[in-house]
Amino acid sequence: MNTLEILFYALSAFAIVSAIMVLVSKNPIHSVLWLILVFFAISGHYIILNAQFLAIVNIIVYAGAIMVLFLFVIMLMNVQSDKEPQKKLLIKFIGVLSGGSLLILLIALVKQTAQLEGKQVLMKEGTIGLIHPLGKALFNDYVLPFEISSVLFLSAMVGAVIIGKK
Amino acid sequence: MPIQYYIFFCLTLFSIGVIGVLTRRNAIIVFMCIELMLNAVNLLLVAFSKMHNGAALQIAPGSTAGIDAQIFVFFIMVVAAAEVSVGLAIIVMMFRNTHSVDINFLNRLKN
Amino acid sequence: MNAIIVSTLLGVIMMFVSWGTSNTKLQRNIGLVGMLVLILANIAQMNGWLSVNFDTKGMLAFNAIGLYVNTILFTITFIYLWINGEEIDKIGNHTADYYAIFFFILCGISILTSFDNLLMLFIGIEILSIPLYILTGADKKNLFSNEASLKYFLMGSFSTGILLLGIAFIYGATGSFHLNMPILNPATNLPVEHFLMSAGLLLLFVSMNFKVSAAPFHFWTPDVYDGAPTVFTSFMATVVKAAGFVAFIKVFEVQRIALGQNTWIIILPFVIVSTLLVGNITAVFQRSVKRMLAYSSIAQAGFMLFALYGNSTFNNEALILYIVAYSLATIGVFAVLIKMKDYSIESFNGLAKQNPALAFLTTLFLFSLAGIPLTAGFFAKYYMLNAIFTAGAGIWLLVVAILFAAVSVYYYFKVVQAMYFVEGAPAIHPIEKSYARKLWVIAIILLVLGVFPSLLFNYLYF
Amino acid sequence: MKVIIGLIVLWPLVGFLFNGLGRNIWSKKTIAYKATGYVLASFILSIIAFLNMQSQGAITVHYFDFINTDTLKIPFDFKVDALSSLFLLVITGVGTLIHLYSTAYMKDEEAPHYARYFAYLNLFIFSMLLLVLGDNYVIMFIGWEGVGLCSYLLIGYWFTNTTYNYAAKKAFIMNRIGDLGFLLAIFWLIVKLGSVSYGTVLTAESLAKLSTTDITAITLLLFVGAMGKSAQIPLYTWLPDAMAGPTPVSALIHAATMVTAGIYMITRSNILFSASEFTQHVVAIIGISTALLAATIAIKQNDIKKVLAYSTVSQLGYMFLGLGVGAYSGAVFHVITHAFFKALLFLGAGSVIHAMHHEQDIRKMGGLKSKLPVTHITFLIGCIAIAGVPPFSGFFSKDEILAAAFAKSPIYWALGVVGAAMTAFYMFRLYATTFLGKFRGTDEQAQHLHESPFAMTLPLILLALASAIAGAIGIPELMGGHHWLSHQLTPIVGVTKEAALSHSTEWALMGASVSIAVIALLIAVNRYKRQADGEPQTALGKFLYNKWYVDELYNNAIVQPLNKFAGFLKETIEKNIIDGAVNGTGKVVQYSARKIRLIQNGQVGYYILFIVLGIILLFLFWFNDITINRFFNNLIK
Amino acid sequence: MLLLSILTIPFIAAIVLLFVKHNEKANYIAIGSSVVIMALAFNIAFNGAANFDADWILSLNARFILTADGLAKILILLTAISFPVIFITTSKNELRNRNQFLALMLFTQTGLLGVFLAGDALLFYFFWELALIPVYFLCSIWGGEKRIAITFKFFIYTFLGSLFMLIGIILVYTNTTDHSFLITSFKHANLTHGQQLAAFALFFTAFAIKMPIFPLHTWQPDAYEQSPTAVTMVLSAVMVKMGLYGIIRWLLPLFPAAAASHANFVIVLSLIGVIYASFIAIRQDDVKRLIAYSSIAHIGLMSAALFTNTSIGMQGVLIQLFSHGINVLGLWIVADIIEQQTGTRSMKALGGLAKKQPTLAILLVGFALANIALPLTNAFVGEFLIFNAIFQFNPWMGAFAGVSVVLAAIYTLNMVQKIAYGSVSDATNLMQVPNKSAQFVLMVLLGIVFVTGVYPQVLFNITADTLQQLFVK
Repeated sequence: MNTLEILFYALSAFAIVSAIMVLVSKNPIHSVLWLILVFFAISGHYIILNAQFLAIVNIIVYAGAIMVLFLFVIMLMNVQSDKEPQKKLLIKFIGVLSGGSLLILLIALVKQTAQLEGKQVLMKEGTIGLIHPLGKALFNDYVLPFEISSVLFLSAMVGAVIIGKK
Repeated sequence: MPIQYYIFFCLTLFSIGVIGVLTRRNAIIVFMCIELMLNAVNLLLVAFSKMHNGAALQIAPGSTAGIDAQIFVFFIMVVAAAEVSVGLAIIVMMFRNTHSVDINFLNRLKN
Repeated sequence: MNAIIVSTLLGVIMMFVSWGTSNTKLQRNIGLVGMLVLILANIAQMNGWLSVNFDTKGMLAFNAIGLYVNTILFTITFIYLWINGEEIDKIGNHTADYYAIFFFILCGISILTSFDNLLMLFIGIEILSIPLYILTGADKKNLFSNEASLKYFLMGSFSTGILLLGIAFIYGATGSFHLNMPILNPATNLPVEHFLMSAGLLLLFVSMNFKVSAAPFHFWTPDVYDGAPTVFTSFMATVVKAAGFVAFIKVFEVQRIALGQNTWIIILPFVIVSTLLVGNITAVFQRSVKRMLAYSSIAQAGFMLFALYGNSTFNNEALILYIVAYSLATIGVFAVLIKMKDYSIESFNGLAKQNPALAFLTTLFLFSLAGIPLTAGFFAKYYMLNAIFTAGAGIWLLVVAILFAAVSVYYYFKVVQAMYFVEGAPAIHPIEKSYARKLWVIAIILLVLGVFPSLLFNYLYF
Repeated sequence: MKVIIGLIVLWPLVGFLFNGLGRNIWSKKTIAYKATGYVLASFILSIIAFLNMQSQGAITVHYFDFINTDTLKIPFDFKVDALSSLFLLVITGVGTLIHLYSTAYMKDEEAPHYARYFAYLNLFIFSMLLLVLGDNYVIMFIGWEGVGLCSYLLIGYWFTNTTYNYAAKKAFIMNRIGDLGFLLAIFWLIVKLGSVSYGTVLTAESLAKLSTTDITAITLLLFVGAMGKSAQIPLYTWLPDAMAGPTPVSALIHAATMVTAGIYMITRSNILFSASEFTQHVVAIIGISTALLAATIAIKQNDIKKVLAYSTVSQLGYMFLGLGVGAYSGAVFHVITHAFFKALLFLGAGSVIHAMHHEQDIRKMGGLKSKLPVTHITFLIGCIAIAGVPPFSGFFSKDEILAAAFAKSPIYWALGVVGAAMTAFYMFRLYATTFLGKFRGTDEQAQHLHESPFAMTLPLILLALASAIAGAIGIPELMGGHHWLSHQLTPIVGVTKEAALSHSTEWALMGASVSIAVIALLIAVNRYKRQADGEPQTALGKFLYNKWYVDELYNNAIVQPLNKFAGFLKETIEKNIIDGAVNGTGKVVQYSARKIRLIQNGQVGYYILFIVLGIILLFLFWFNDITINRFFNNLIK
Repeated sequence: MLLLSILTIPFIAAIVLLFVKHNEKANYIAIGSSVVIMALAFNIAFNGAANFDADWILSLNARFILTADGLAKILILLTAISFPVIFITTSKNELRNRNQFLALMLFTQTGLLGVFLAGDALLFYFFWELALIPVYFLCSIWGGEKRIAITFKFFIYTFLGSLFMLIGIILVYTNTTDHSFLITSFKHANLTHGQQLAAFALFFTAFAIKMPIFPLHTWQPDAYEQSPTAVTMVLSAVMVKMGLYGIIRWLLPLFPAAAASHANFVIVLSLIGVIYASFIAIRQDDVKRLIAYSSIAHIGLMSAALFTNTSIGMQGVLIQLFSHGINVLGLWIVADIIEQQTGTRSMKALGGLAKKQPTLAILLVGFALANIALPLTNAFVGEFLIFNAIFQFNPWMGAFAGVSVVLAAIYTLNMVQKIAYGSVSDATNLMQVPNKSAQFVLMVLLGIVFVTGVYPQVLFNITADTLQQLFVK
């Protein structure tokens, strides 16, 4: 077992535990914090996959901007952990059960996929995750979606104006 | 690292997200779980990207095959950001009117 | 391409208009003129003019049907805005902003009718969806609107997650986001069996079903349509849904063979039948016409899903006709509904006596929805059934379809009965003459198409 | 000739239209003259046709095609031959007399109803003429149903009386049951032979084309038709009830003409009937049973018309016996003589009723001999004739039938003689109770007793004359006659086989039957000349008095169950099961609508749960692709 | 052009009527236009008319083609006679918005005429529905107490039936060699045996509901009872003929094999219906329901005869289509006059009509006799041939069907007895002299009854060519 593998398992375990903690934390703020940890773990994965650009963006956008926004909102609302009503146990059980079966289904499926047998993920190597090739691709092949995504932001902006204005 | 491991891991994260959506009542937490799902997909895409890239590199050194997935991830993040802004605006609006973010509370519209 | 560019520009212009003037009438008229420009721009591209020669790098591909659908949807939107302009003003005071949002949505629609890459599909859907969350919640003081908006948002995001997982799987299998032909086995000329690909497609199928509100992924529809401001429901249920179908078809036109034809003819009928069942049966017992229409739109979606069954010009023709018939009729019914003070069926009691013209129009629209001959709705259904039968569907499927069509007659006619056969004094907002006149336009289109449906296809072939 | 034969039929139709349409316009006198006149005209033309037939032989005239399609041709043709011309004479002759009689009998009616009465009567003559003149079974059927209709209309002539309406309806429906048999026989003929014309059907070639089963079935079905019309067991109960109509109607329709249509039909089809031994036996057995059954009932009846009605049924039974044993000309002979004396008796009864102010119960009569001399004498002649006392007409005709019956089987003969004795008994019981002894009615009736006017007595006298001497047309060779009738009918029924019996046997039979009849006659006169029957005491008496309880039997065994069945269909099957299924579908939809909408419970969590479950379901479908596929493929194919 | 004009005249008249508020004028327009149509119909029936053919829906290759053969002619004649008769006899009935009523009636007429003339399956379906929808409104607006629910049931029932037919049309259309809806192409469609059976079942369901055949008949008595009488007349005199027409025009020629193999089934079903309906009719107290069940019985006979596949049965049905229409029209008119004047349809409450209104009673009896197919009335000829055909097909079935002859006599005479005879009841006492025009019309109808009964060749001549087409190959 080399370092990469150890790192992979460690990050994965960490991510999964944190993700579960997101679910089980009573306090929303704790949830947010756990989620940020998940994001960090995922960024770690990006790094070992040598997708450094995404690792950075993930931290900045998700862990930084988005989660802060969440935190901000939660604080704004001043939602207390004890105030949050819990779902019934049965419902929770059913939720876990169906989520679990979805997982099992998908895993079973992947396991049966012959084409994936022996396929390796290139770790630590390869340059496509670096900012240079990404930038080139983005502004050559993907300039159209890039431009069009601005429409998305425009509409989100208008939306925020409409919804947010008193 | 075999691709299956990444897939399993991502699916696990995804499913945890799904379970979160199914079991929590706080709209914000639910939303966070959805973000978790998106992130799982992101990682999966990157893993696939590296898989295809690795395969391509063995044939043609310097290939950028697989880069589109990373760009896709980038776009997902972009979209997620936009979505979050709108989503949180809606949640806040809701909170302003009802002083609650409990989704079970949202059942005036039914049947 | 013209449509995407022009609609974006118009959206931006409308944003500025909202700062420049607070005269809603002016804003409205600018919006309408903008719509006309948009339609003209699209028609121009259909005829090969003014097209920006832009290399989309395989992101978009324009074809005659896509552009034609654009034209149709834009025209329907124009009619919608033309009729409902004043009603839109009444929701908050963001007229110009709404128009901007409409234009952005139309941009999304233009993408969905021409995408050639799953990335564009994703972006298109999001451009379509995010504004809709906003429109749903536009009536900020109204708890129903809030609730609908939040529900829509949460479920929409969830389905985005599913969509993305599907796309990721497909990418994992093929290494590309293009809407390529699936990999064929040269020996058998059948697609190579690839579970990841199939799973991805299935997930994509689920999320597209969600967008077009097919059962069992339809749950958002009644609540959202019911809670959203009525004018916007009218738009969501028609133009937006139609665009969803076009995208749906585009994805699965070719790709479905990767799922295996056998799987396709199991899961699609399953979805269709359950959609018809849920939509029609549940609509029967609704007291509120608005909610009934929401369920009926699910039912209609079930019928439109038939367009996916086969893979020929029949299907496209059928879908186009269905979109036009269904959208116009729905817009018409909603336009009447908006004028009612109360949405319950009882509030329609005696409308025929009080306002015969309006009652007649409503009847006509409902007839079209129910698929009664002499209205476009009939031929829409006819073409659809013809298409799936040509595509090899079993007769049982057609029989199921018509059984539910008969059920749909039941609930649509409840409104007709209330209007004509029950005494009562309907509470109704004052209606100007011009408003009714606008509705007559819809009625005439429906009637003309009800007798000469092929007028709609002449462009495609002649 | 074509025109004359056409006019025979048309005159009564003209009379019907004239009186029917002009019922509010014309005076009673006009109505009476016209109605009688048209029938008289027919009578005269009939004589011409008859004479023509005598000189030129039988003729068939074609008018138009009633039905002419590529597979079936039914021409509207009339045929005047020996058989139909005889019937023509009887129908129009007796018809004229009864019209005449009616002009007086019905004089109390208001003009419109008077007109209606004569219109019906004319229509009846019209239909009857169609029946006998038609050259094929369909035309016969037209007349057949037509007379049924007229009978219905005339029985229910006093339509405000509900009982009469029921009687009328009963008559029509019973007739219809018979008609159904007739109709089926016609279909059978069409299927097998492609034609219904006598010229085609009643030939040896056609007979050769038919199997024995065919012939038996056809003849039996025809006989069912005859049963209805000629009131044979089991379809006879309508005839006594039909006495609800005005008495002349009973005389014309329910005694002299319509009820003999069955005999006409079977005689017409004699080739077919002769070809089926089985049917012949059936006809004979039914005939003799009816004759005896009706005779026993007649013995205990107290309504003057009812007695005559059962007597008619009984006599018809005789005729069928004759038909069954192959004595076609004898049957026709009896038809003719019966037409005279039964019409006479009915008209006589009518005269009595007229005098008694519509009292029909013979127990309240008696001693009318002196008050109604003409009626009395003529009635007596009628009674003697029907009792079969020589040399009155009834003797000859009845004797011919009995002789033929003996030739077939002595049992038939013996039963026939018993019947004849009963006939003599009840007829003279009737006669004695009515005309002899003391008057038992009210004083008021006694004061008003009077002889009927000339318009009524004239027909009586003429018919009495006919009853007395009509036997002349069929005096057997045994007695030195040459049996004119039998010769007349030879082209139709073939040579009557009389050779089977020796002369001495015949004389012996004749002597036996006459003496038994006379004894019965004397007993009856003796017993009833002083008093009428009281209430029946013995079980047998009650049984007979109540007509063997046949009406009750029919009511309980057939009518009520069918009625209940209809009610069951209406209330249970229709309402609950068939309509219930339709409405049930609607209810199921509504019920499921109420339930299914509850799934939409308004909670996002559930909605998403359903999405997840939906995904799982779709994946499972996909996994089971192969298995499910097989199922669906089977479903589609 | 004659054919096109017979379709357009009622349509235009209907549209004009929508704008004529004045009752009298509306009556005049309706009667006038329907008389013109009648004149045209007579012309078509006796002189024939050229086909009309034009493009309609290019992308489907559907044509607007109108043809009039014997079958069409006789039904057009019936339709064209019925409407003026109905308009005249009901012209005095009280109706609100009379002009709308008349307009809808004329729309119905357009639909009916179209159904009988259409030579293209899609066009046929189109008119089929066009005839139904106005009736829905007519019944629901102007009908009796329970009109809404009953009419709705009727509408959905028949609508569902016609949807089945639509599937059938699609099925056959897809398998035509030239992708056309023309009846000739339909006849030459390449259907497998299974497809033929399916198409047969689909078409048959539609027609069976429309006729209606047992056990799909339950909409009918209710609908007849609740509809305004003018509409009931249309329904029972003309509209039920659509189903029979469909069988003759479409079902039998298109799917001969399936029809032959299912003949037993259909005939048995029809005959059960005949006897069943007759029995129920015996127990009816409501005049309208009685006539309705009687109509079910008569239609059942016709449908049974059609499936015997005999020329004689077909001929019988062809003229019975017309005769039954006339007879039932007469019965309804009398029933309507009685209901309008006495306010009741219950036979228990009636009685003594013959004393109070002898003329009307005579007319009633006349039509009643036609209803029981007495010889020399028009129905006799038709039913004679029909029974003959059934008998030919199977003697036992013929005998079973024959029972209806007796049952018909029972219920019809029951009706006559209860309405016309007996002493004058309180309800009947309200009767006044019916209006002259109605009486005149009834007499004309009765005249038709007897003229065509004595000399049916008039009708045979009209239908001769259809028979030729169907049976001379």
